Amino acid sequence: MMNAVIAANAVSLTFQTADGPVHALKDVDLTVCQGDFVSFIGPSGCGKTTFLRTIAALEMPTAGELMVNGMTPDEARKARAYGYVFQAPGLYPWRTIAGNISLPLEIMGFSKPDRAERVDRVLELVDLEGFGGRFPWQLSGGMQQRASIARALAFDADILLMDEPFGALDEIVRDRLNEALLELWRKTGKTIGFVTHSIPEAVYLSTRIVVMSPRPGRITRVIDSTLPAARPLDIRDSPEFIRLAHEVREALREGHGDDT
Amino acid sequence: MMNAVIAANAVSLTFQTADGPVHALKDVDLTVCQGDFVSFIGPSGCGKTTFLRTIAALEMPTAGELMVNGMTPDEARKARAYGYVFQAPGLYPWRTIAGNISLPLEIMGFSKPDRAERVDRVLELVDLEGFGGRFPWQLSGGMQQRASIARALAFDADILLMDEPFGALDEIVRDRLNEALLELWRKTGKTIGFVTHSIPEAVYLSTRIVVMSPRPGRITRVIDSTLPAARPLDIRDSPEFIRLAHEVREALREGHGDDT
Amino acid sequence: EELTLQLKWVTQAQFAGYYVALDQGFYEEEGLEVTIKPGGPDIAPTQVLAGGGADVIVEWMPAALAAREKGLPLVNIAQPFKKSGMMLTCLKESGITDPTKDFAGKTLGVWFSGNEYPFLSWMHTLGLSTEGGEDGVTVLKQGFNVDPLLQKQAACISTMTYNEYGQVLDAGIAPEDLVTFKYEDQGVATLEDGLYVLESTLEDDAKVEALAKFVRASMKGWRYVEENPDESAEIVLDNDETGAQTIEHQARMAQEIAKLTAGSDGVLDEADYQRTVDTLLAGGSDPVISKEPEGAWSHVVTDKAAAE
Amino acid sequence: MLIGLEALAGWLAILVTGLLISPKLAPVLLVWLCAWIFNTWLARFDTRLTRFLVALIFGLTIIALWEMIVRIYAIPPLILPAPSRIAASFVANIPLLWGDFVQTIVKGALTGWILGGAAAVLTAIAIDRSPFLQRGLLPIGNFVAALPIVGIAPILVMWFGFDWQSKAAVVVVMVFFPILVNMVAGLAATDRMQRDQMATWAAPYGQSLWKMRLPAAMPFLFNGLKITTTLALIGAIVAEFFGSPTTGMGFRISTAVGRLDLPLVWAEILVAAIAGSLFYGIVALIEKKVTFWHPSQRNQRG
Amino acid sequence: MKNAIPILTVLLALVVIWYLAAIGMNSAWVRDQAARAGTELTTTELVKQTLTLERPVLPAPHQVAAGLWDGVAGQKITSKRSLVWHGWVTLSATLTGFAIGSLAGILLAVGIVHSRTMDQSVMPWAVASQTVPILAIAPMVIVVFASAGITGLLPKAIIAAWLSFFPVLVGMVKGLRTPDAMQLDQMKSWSASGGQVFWRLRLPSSMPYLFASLKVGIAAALVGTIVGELPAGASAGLGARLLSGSYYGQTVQIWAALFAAAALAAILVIAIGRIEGVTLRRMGLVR
Ligand SMILES: Nc1ncnc2c1ncn2[C@@H]1O[C@H](COP(=O)(O)OP(=O)(O)OP(=O)(O)O)[C@@H](O)[C@H]1O
Ligand SMILES: Nc1ncnc2c1ncn2[C@@H]1O[C@H](COP(=O)(O)OP(=O)(O)OP(=O)(O)O)[C@@H](O)[C@H]1O
Ligand SMILES: Cc1ncc(C[n+]2csc(CCO)c2C)c(N)n1
Ligand SMILES: [Mg+2]
Ligand SMILES: [Mg+2]
Repeated sequence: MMNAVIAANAVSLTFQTADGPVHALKDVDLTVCQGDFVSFIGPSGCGKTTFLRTIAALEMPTAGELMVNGMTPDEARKARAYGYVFQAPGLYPWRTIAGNISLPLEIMGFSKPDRAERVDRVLELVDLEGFGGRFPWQLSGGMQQRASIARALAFDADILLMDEPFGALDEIVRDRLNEALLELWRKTGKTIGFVTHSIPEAVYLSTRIVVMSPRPGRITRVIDSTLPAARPLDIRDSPEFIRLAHEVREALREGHGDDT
Repeated sequence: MMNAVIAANAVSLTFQTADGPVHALKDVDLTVCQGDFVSFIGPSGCGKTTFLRTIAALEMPTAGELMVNGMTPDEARKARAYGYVFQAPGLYPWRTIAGNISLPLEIMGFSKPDRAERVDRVLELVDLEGFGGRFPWQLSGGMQQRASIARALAFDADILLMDEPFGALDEIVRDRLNEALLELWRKTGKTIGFVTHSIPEAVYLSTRIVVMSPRPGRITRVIDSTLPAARPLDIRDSPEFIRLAHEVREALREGHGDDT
Repeated sequence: EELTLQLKWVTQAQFAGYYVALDQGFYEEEGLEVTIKPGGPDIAPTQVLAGGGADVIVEWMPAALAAREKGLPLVNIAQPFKKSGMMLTCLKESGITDPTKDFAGKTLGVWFSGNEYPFLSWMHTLGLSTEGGEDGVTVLKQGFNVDPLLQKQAACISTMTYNEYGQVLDAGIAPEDLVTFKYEDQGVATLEDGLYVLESTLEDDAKVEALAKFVRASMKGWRYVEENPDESAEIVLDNDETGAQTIEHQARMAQEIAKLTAGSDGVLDEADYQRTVDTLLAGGSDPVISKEPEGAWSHVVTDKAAAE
Repeated sequence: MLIGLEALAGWLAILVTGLLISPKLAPVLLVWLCAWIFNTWLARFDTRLTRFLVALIFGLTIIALWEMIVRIYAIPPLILPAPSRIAASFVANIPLLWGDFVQTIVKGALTGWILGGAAAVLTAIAIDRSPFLQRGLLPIGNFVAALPIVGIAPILVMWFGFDWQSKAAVVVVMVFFPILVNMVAGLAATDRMQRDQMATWAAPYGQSLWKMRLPAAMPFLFNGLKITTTLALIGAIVAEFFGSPTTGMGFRISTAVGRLDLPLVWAEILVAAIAGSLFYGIVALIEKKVTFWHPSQRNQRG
Repeated sequence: MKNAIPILTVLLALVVIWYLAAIGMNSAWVRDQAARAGTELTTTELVKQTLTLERPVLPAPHQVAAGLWDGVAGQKITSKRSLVWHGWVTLSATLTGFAIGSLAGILLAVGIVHSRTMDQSVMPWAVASQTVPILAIAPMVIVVFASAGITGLLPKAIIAAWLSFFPVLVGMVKGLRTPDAMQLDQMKSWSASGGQVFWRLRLPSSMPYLFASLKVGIAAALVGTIVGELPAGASAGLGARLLSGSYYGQTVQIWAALFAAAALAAILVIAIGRIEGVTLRRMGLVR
């Protein structure tokens, strides 16, 4: 096995709620290697977000062992190993786009010229040159989402965790951002964890697709992609793609119980 | 031509805003016949919602002529010709699910036993038996959306207008509801106007697919479906389906300008 | 030497003697630096004195004796006001002519905050309950002004000869349309504006010395007021920070006040004191004071003032 | 843990400076410190019971400190009576206090509050359909609401007589505009989709008012009602300063000050505080029942 | 500006109602006076007299306007009869009290948001504190402070502060708690320190709430100051002016002082609104 960036060993997480315990994760085993692009897919409430948050040390597993870069997640967080993109853009309305992107940099103590340089670089990366001085609400939803991705990229964390970053976008814009994300991943060799509801998106982007199932939240299948590294958009009409998509759909349907 | 339920003739709608006029619709011509299932697809801001709202008399066209069942849209509205499903569930939080569904029935003056009977029927239709006594916020997003659809179905309007009703649902649930909707449409012969962002969804459901394009909002293509009336879910892996989807995607990409 | 005087009410000619003494430099001549603090509704001078906010206060004797019974050792050191200016003013149309018969069943306006004691004594001597009803009187807590009479919310209201009575006249009601009952004439008069200090103050000879100077200068002020009422009114007006007083009203007040201070050299007359105590002791079920007070007055200050 | 140490250092600093200012404060500070540490420990559990206990202990501590300070520094009761004396006066004067409570709070404040609230709600509904009236009335309403009641009170006493009616009138004036403003905002609080839904069902005005706008306005209305509970009490009490019969809390406070009966004054204040808290609490309870569906109520569990 | 016409219309209606009310309420007195004098009055005479009384039950709008004009423009600003002078006295105490109150409110809110113990202990009692009829015991407060040697502007300011701290506290607690879980998680994923979270997230997001409650707070502070001025009868300030007007039954003077106070409140609230506008625009929170 290559160097494991994320190693989950029988990880469980139970929330204590007023209506009794909720088993958000149960005995999850997963190893993610350097440079992997891992998609998490599964019905609502199967623990995708919870698992991503556990990796980022935003939740503590109640059982099992989880190591990131050979450290505990919390140490990795303090070592600033993560860039995290939340489902909604979550930009601060009182800061310009550039100000938003530079916020984590300020917090991490980057110097002023370094910040400016990085802000410019990531703005270009997400195709937002010239919009640095705007406020978030002056941008469309898609542009905001891109700014949010830029923010997570700015401090060059090795691990990028993205929770349904493109959920709210229309198909065409989504296609573009998918292409751009693949391009970025290829260029930087980051390790990416990506939550999505869309089967084509998962198949198109990933090197591995993790299919999850709810009650209790667990991994039911891990499908390794057989697609080549170079993926033009119309690869999605290829028989190989359709086969993979079909496989994922079947895996999903199996895990899909009598839920809502 | 069969009896036209909706007839739009050079309909235009311009919003006057602080930044100048916005041409949300420009010279839209469309005829929808009794029993048609028409999907509207197009990038964000191309006027899909606006067109649906205009049909439902929630907006007034600034030019052109629009007839519904041979009446003006407003007369049709007063004659309670529409069931309208908004993009978000929009349930009233102070009423139970059953109370929400029966609200339009109360307003339209249905008798109490009739209301109860109808509520039960539509709850079953959308797979929500036993949830009538819950409050909206006690249900998941998907269940709320189904309740909202049930509400629009309860009073048996001839025309059903649905604005991205399944946008917020995960793929599996969406598949189920797509099947159920097709089933309902086949059984009742309603005329349905359906806005979506998803190409597969549009192709799977519709008898006609209307592709729109923004600035100004207009119809760029109308594609008639060549799929048979009976559509099992795996029709989506058939070559005919893929061809249609491809055609729609190409049409979309043509109309997609330099937008964000 | 510094002294703070707390007045019983707002800046007006009722306190002209002190303002004149300040303005004409009478205090300064005695080597005193006097600060005059105006009072107001719901400022209880006794409480200010207890809290150490003043050295001397102007207070009415019933309130002072009541406070003494409550455990605040007040002592009267001088009595510039010889006569009482309190009266009850009624509209003639209310049909009241004889207090012993006509009050029953009527509504009467009374000041509270320690000014109600003479009224309560009077009603007790008349044998009238103050709880309302057929053969009692309904008491209304009179606010700041004479409106209850003008609006006919009360048959009679409390007035001072020098102040509120004038306001009633100013409002356009002729004296012929009014009936007045002076407490003085009803035999229930109690001593009004006197100067009071804490007992402990009198144990300090230096303080007594200063107070003597203060009383002497103040009485000089009062003499001046009696002789020059109009000029005194001007002085009062200059000291009024609200700017609400009018010269006409203050001039009349100064004249009326002069009638009350006339004949007083500042020395408390024991007979007057005894009459006040007797009236208060007769206060019925809820007596103002329950027993004969002791040591409630002292002549040391006035004696010393006269000695030099 | 680090934060705990920091806080401890802070408290020690307060302790030391306190002792430097006046060594007599030692027991006071000690009691305070003990209570605080106990409360900090208790607050961790965060259940309904401990929340209540924490608040209770805090209140009791304040009262204990008050008693201690009054005794240590021998503060004269004419300035600040000790809680024990206030309690004694409270117990001794219960019939009197009850009479005052009925006069001022039940007759004055409550009547006025109900009348003012009802008038405000009806006005809000009346002007809801007229943006013209709203635009004209609300700014003026804000101006009128800024009129200090102390100025209005003597006028209303002059108009409505010295009994409780004038107190109720003062309360009506005080509570009217805050409730009106909230209610107007509440009636506008439905979102566009909810209104559009009503339109697609061709609902007449009455139906959409009754079934949509009024329920949606409830959280706002209750916001206004809650704010105005304390306003109503203050208004009724203060108005008594400008003329009243010989009962009532404002009357009693001012006469008791004149008679130097400070424990009675504080007993009245205690009644006002208890009545005010109860009043607020009851309205909040009704709010909880009526607007159970609102997120602000739903999130308050546990 | 589109509000101007509706406001003027409503204003006009109010003035008309006011005139009618003035005629109605003052007529009893005029009739009484006529009866006492034994004269008959025609309707026009009656109306004319009701609107020109020296001590009306309800002064007519033009009388109040004249009183206001005389108080504001008819006197030297330093004169004790000038409403500007009295307004200034009230204003200075209001601002002092407001500063104390809002500072206390903000600091308490910061403590409450950061310490669970403070949240559970202080918050319920903050509500109870507002039910103490401070207005009713204002005279005592003044006396108690005087006994501690504090006189003049400060006791009034403290009453003002007592009334203004509560809205600021409530608004600020709400504001500091607006950042949602996601925004806090974001900060955590960047491993930001407590101070950084406060200065860069909580404080900026609380600004709209802060300003809304500052507006309520300053109006409350003004009421507090005016009440604090009442018992100190003969001193300066709009409250004293109100009181003395009331004491001498000068209704016109009361109403003039009343309107001056309301205008002062309006000006203060508008001033805060301006500061709010500038600040929020700088922060990009206004579109
Ligand atoms: N803080 C929490 N307290 C209690 N239960 C929680 C909490 N967070 C999540 N859960 C529960 O844990 C389960 C997993 O939630 P999670 O958000 O990880 O699902 P998900 O797969 O991301 O779903 P979705 O696709 O809807 O985002 C759900 O049942 C959820 O209700
Ligand atoms: N009330 C309005 N006032 C001004 N402009 C409006 C209004 N409603 C819609 N628009 C504008 O009209 C255009 C069409 O809007 P519409 O909501 O119909 O788009 P849509 O196709 O439904 O987009 P989406 O997929 O994002 O829902 C957009 O540019 C929008 O900004
Ligand atoms: C609320 C109120 N309390 C007491 C008085 C009585 N008072 C105090 S000093 C004084 C002398 C006359 O000016 C009078 C009558 C009042 N007027 N208003
Ligand atoms: Mg999720
Ligand atoms: Mg839309």
